[in-house]
Amino acid sequence: MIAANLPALQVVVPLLGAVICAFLRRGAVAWAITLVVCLVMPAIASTLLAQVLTSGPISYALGGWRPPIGIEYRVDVLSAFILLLVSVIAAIMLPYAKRSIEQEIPADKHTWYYAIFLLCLCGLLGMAISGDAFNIFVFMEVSSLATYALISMGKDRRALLAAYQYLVMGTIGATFYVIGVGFLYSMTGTLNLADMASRLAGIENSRPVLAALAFLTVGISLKLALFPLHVWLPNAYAFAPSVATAFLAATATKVAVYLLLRYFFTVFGASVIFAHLPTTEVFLLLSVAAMFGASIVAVFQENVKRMLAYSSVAQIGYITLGIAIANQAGLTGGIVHLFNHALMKGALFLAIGAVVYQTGVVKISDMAGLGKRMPLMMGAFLVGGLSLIGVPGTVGFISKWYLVYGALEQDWWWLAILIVASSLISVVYIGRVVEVVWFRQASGPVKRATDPPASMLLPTLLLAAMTVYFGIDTSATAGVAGLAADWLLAGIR
Amino acid sequence: MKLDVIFRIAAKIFIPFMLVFAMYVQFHGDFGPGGGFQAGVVAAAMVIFYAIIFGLESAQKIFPQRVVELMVPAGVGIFASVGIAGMLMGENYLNYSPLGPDSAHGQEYGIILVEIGVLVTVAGTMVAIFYSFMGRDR
Amino acid sequence: MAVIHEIIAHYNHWIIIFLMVSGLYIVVARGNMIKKLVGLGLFQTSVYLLYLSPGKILGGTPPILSPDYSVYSNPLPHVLILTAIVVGIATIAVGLALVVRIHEAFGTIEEDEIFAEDEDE
Amino acid sequence: MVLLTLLAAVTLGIIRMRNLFAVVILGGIYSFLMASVMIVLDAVDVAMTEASVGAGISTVLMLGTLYLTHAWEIRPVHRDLLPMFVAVATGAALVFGTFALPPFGAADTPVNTHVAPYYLENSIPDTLVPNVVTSVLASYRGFDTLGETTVIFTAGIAVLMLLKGRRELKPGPKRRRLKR
Amino acid sequence: MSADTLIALALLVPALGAGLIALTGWNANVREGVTLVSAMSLFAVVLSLLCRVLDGQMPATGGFEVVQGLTLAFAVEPLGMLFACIASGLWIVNSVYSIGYMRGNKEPRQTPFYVCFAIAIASTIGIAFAANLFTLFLFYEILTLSTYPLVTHKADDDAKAGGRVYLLILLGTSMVLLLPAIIATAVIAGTLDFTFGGILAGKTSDTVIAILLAMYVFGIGKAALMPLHWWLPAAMVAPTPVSALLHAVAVVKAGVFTVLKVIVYIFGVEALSNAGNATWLVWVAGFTVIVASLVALRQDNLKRRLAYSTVSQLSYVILAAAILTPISIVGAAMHIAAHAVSKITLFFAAGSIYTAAHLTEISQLNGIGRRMPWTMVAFAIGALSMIGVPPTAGFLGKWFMLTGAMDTGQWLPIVVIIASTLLNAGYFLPIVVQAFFKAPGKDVQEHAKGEAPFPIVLALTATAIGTIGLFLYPAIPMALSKMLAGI
Repeated sequence: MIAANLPALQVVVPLLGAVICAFLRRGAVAWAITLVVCLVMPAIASTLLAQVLTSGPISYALGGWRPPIGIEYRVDVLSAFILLLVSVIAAIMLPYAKRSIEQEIPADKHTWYYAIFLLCLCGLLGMAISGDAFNIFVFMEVSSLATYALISMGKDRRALLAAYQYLVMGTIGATFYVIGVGFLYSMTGTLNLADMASRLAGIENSRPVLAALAFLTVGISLKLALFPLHVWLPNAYAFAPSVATAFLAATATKVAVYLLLRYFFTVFGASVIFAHLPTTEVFLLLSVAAMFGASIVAVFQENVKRMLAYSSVAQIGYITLGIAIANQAGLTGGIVHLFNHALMKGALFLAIGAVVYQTGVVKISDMAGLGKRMPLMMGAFLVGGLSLIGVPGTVGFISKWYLVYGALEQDWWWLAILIVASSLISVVYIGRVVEVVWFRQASGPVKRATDPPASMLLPTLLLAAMTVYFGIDTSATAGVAGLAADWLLAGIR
Repeated sequence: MKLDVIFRIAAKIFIPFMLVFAMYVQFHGDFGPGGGFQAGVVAAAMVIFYAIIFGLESAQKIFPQRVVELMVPAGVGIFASVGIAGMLMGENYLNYSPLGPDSAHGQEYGIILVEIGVLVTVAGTMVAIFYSFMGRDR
Repeated sequence: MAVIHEIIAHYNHWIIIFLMVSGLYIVVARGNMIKKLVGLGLFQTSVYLLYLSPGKILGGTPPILSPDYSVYSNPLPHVLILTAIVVGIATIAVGLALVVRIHEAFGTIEEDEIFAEDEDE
Repeated sequence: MVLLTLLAAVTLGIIRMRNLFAVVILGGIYSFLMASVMIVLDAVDVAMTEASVGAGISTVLMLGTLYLTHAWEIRPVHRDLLPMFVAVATGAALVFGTFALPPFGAADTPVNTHVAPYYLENSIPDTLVPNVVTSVLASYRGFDTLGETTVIFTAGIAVLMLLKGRRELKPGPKRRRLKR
Repeated sequence: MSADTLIALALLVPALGAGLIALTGWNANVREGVTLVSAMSLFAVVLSLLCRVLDGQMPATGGFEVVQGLTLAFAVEPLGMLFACIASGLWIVNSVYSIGYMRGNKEPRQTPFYVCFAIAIASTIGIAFAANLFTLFLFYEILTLSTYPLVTHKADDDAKAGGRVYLLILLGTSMVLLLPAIIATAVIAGTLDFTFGGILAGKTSDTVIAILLAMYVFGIGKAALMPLHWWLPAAMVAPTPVSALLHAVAVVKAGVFTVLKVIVYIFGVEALSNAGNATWLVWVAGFTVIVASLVALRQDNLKRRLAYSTVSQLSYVILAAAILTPISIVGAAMHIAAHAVSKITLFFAAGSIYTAAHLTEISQLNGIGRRMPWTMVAFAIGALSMIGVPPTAGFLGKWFMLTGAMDTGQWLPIVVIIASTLLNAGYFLPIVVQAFFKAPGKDVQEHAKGEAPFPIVLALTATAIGTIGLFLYPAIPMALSKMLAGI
């Protein structure tokens, strides 16, 4: 009975967890509950992935109403992959969360904070698993509202501002999404994505559908911070509490990318997207702009969290580039980079979070001498950085390999060169930190700093280790990503 | 905030009616317009009305902050667990059919329960939000 | 002539679009945070019409079944919009709470002033 | 149609006004008009909600916020091209899309022929609930409603977290006031 | 022992050594003991592999597939064997030397130094035994990164500046040119395995081949082909043992080694010479040889002069490879070995002078030969080998290059080699002359009290002897080079 209802449980368990947390008063208990939930999630997700890999996509009719009458949960290779990604990241973050939240959030709000965290998780999972356009919107809003709250609790008062700006832009994005869905609904009369896809056949190029495509793309791109719609992201990541930053950076934008893939390839169909429309050109342009523009801005940041935030924008550029290349290798590169980037950015932000926890320092110039004081954390940071650069033996290299391979298969030499060239910029900004951290004498709060307690140490090191491991043994990541790519590209005729 | 007698009298007369109206909206929702959400809003409006006239403190005497705060998750809890109940009885999540003698009645009861859940959360949240705004010193 | 006819024919569309666009305009153009939120509200609310109008059937009645009617308007959009309204108010509430906190933290709710201030920092 | 025109007028007012109290009140009026439009469109439940929420709750909250902050908007000092561009672009896209939609009020559009009829026919047999909106809301698409309730829940927690307890942030340093 | 285990050992010994060194950092003697032991055991392993290769076997490991068509595999072929012998052999000497040098100059942070050094050696072995381009690239990058801390060892501003140039040029070229070239190769040829005769042969048009060749030779920045050579002088801020590592043992050798391997195993000598689109490479290499020598002529700082001489010597190898005849390939391989021993001798001498007398400029060295006879004799031998005078190793390489050029009647390489030989003489002999036959200048009288610490003298004597020994008994490297060239 449990097995049959796994798709529902994937979303409902965190929801119930949030409810329980909200009833509680003691932060520690709430943390324990959250931890349990977050440990159950990967189990469910991996089981689902296994089922999908063995016996094809799963369709789950909520309320027992067959789609399109009722709401359908649909688990395919790609969504299972995303589910696993999100839940694994959450599970890794949580042991870390306890101390850093104890330090950053006033004690009387811990239970609520964990509740919000679970709600955010619930929303993200809901977006990833749902097969119903409007249901996706609802859960998008759940996760967004939770995100605003998570961000707004940052110590720095500018966190409030960042949250507000994100709220405004996020809501515009969501509303655009609703408009797009509205057009599709009034043309097809259904909200179920699969049904929609079949009923769109023949009217792909009618004006409302094209308008819908435009609105959906813009709306989702706002959520995934596609250059130049990324302006909300740097402040949000820079001023949010460490855990929130790490978790969001690793998951939130990824789910949005998933939505984009979902609509592009399974609803509208790759033929519409890439044959008649300048989608490829637009996305190539924006992605390259992101890769270079954001990276260059990152070089000039003083606040290290901000720097990493801008580098996130650049990395998202790589992912969308994979969509634009739109052949097997390129798409695999984009999808696998979802996972890889989550790993490395998670490690980087957790390492910085530990620095903040131990020293309260976020300026690069103040981080002098940390290399000696916190060798393990800075080691993790270094690994993450190397992976950003794309050094072979790290996950970053794998993504880049596929992307360049895909670009060359399309005979886009210039693009191949651009991809690798852009990674040089990351050498500059990572190198900046490295020089300060290892080649300067410690001063100020750094003098007394040490590596953080195990509960924060281990998750960070685990992520760093995964960054290396999946850079060598990619059978799991790239394998699944490849399958997902095949499955998406099956739409191209 | 001090207001003159008429208001208070008016309120004393009105508020019970609002309560009744809320209940009507809640349970007549199956047959006429209305439902848990609207009812919740009306109920919340009642509390807000009361608080505006008799002041935040006296309002919180009747509807204590903590209770309101607990209502917020409680509703969702009810809703979600109704779904779980259906699941435990061997159906898909949120399938109410097994809740009643026959599928249709099951659905009906399920809907009523669910609407109550919505009512609780909505009312609780609205009041809680209002409290927090009012409680904020300028 | 045809143009005018066109405009008349689509009168409600024109209005709806005008409402949406002006809402959006307020959000983007105005620096006052409350005003922005009001604009956001307009924007969302006007989108509801986009859903509701296709569901209307001339000569239909509200979708509350009873023996004396046969033609009902489409209930599905109503449901969706109910949900949308709720989501909207939730967002507005959070936004307002943020505005209150921002006012406490910065002493103003004008983005221009805050940005000016951050430049000083 | 008249209502719609009124709506447009109100919107213009909102754009022009700089006294935020007036703006908020106009917002309330806007919601009431919107509600009546919805009644015209047979969406009675929606109308009811819009009236109670848009005109009721949100107005109250807005006023509360104004009470906690201040009520005058300074003249916007910058950015006029970008907003115009955004607005115009969006408008164009909307015009492009909307005008090719199926005609207003027709019964044979995909919207009215594909899924909806099922609800209208089976609401009673399936759930004994004559108000189809309720049955769809709570049963057929019950999960949406669960999600919606979750959204409320989230918002509630968020606001509580933001506003409960003493303010821990002091107002910022002396800042230079921009001219009103 | 099976081949797999031997190869695995060759990689693991230095890696484990690094770990042990890090653990034993608390005690200098233990730490350096560990260094020496691991160096020697590595050499032993390499030798036992050498025997097999000389028997004509080709030890190899099974591959581990990272990504479709991207495997991590090792195979020992002659050139790699030669390179491994050089690296592991010189590691011993260099460790001895480092002990004397680091202690003599009381350098700080010695433990990280030895650790990074061991890692660098490990990655060098990885490069030498790589069975395909991906594996090679992987260790190539690791080598760059692990030597970066060594270059910036002093951690002052010059060191940081030098380190930046070092990292940016090496990483930059490898990322922007080498990596795309590799991926393009994979796309075109469908494989990356080193196979004799080349994998690109006949797979694509000559223009693409030419483009790829350019991307490779310039992408392999470690080969220091002009105009991508200036990381080498920039890296001169490093302590002398590191310079030795860069110039003789690992880094630049890895560069030319890779170029050689790419030309032989990816493009294929035959294919290239038939296609005839490597002639421009002759020009570039020749240009580098001459110009670098001219620049060297004008350097007064000893180490900088040595650095530029390295730049020109490296281009000999590329030049030889670009001649594209089996015999010249032999010359290239031989020159790698010869240059290794002689250049390390020269650097040891320079470091010895710095340690003993703290002199860095050539103009200060008048008459130093009397104070430091061992050092300067060794220096003289190294210098002669650089010029290519028998009985030193340098002669062999140049000889085969010349014969190769003669056979194919390419006049340009001949001119280049002869001219540069004169230039070499022009910038090395004066040093020797002034060191021995001029009256000691005041710098020498003030600073040069006597010979450097014993380990240093020991090391540079050993390499000097090696320089001559290689000329007298060239059997083994010859054998390997001939296998490589397929004659």
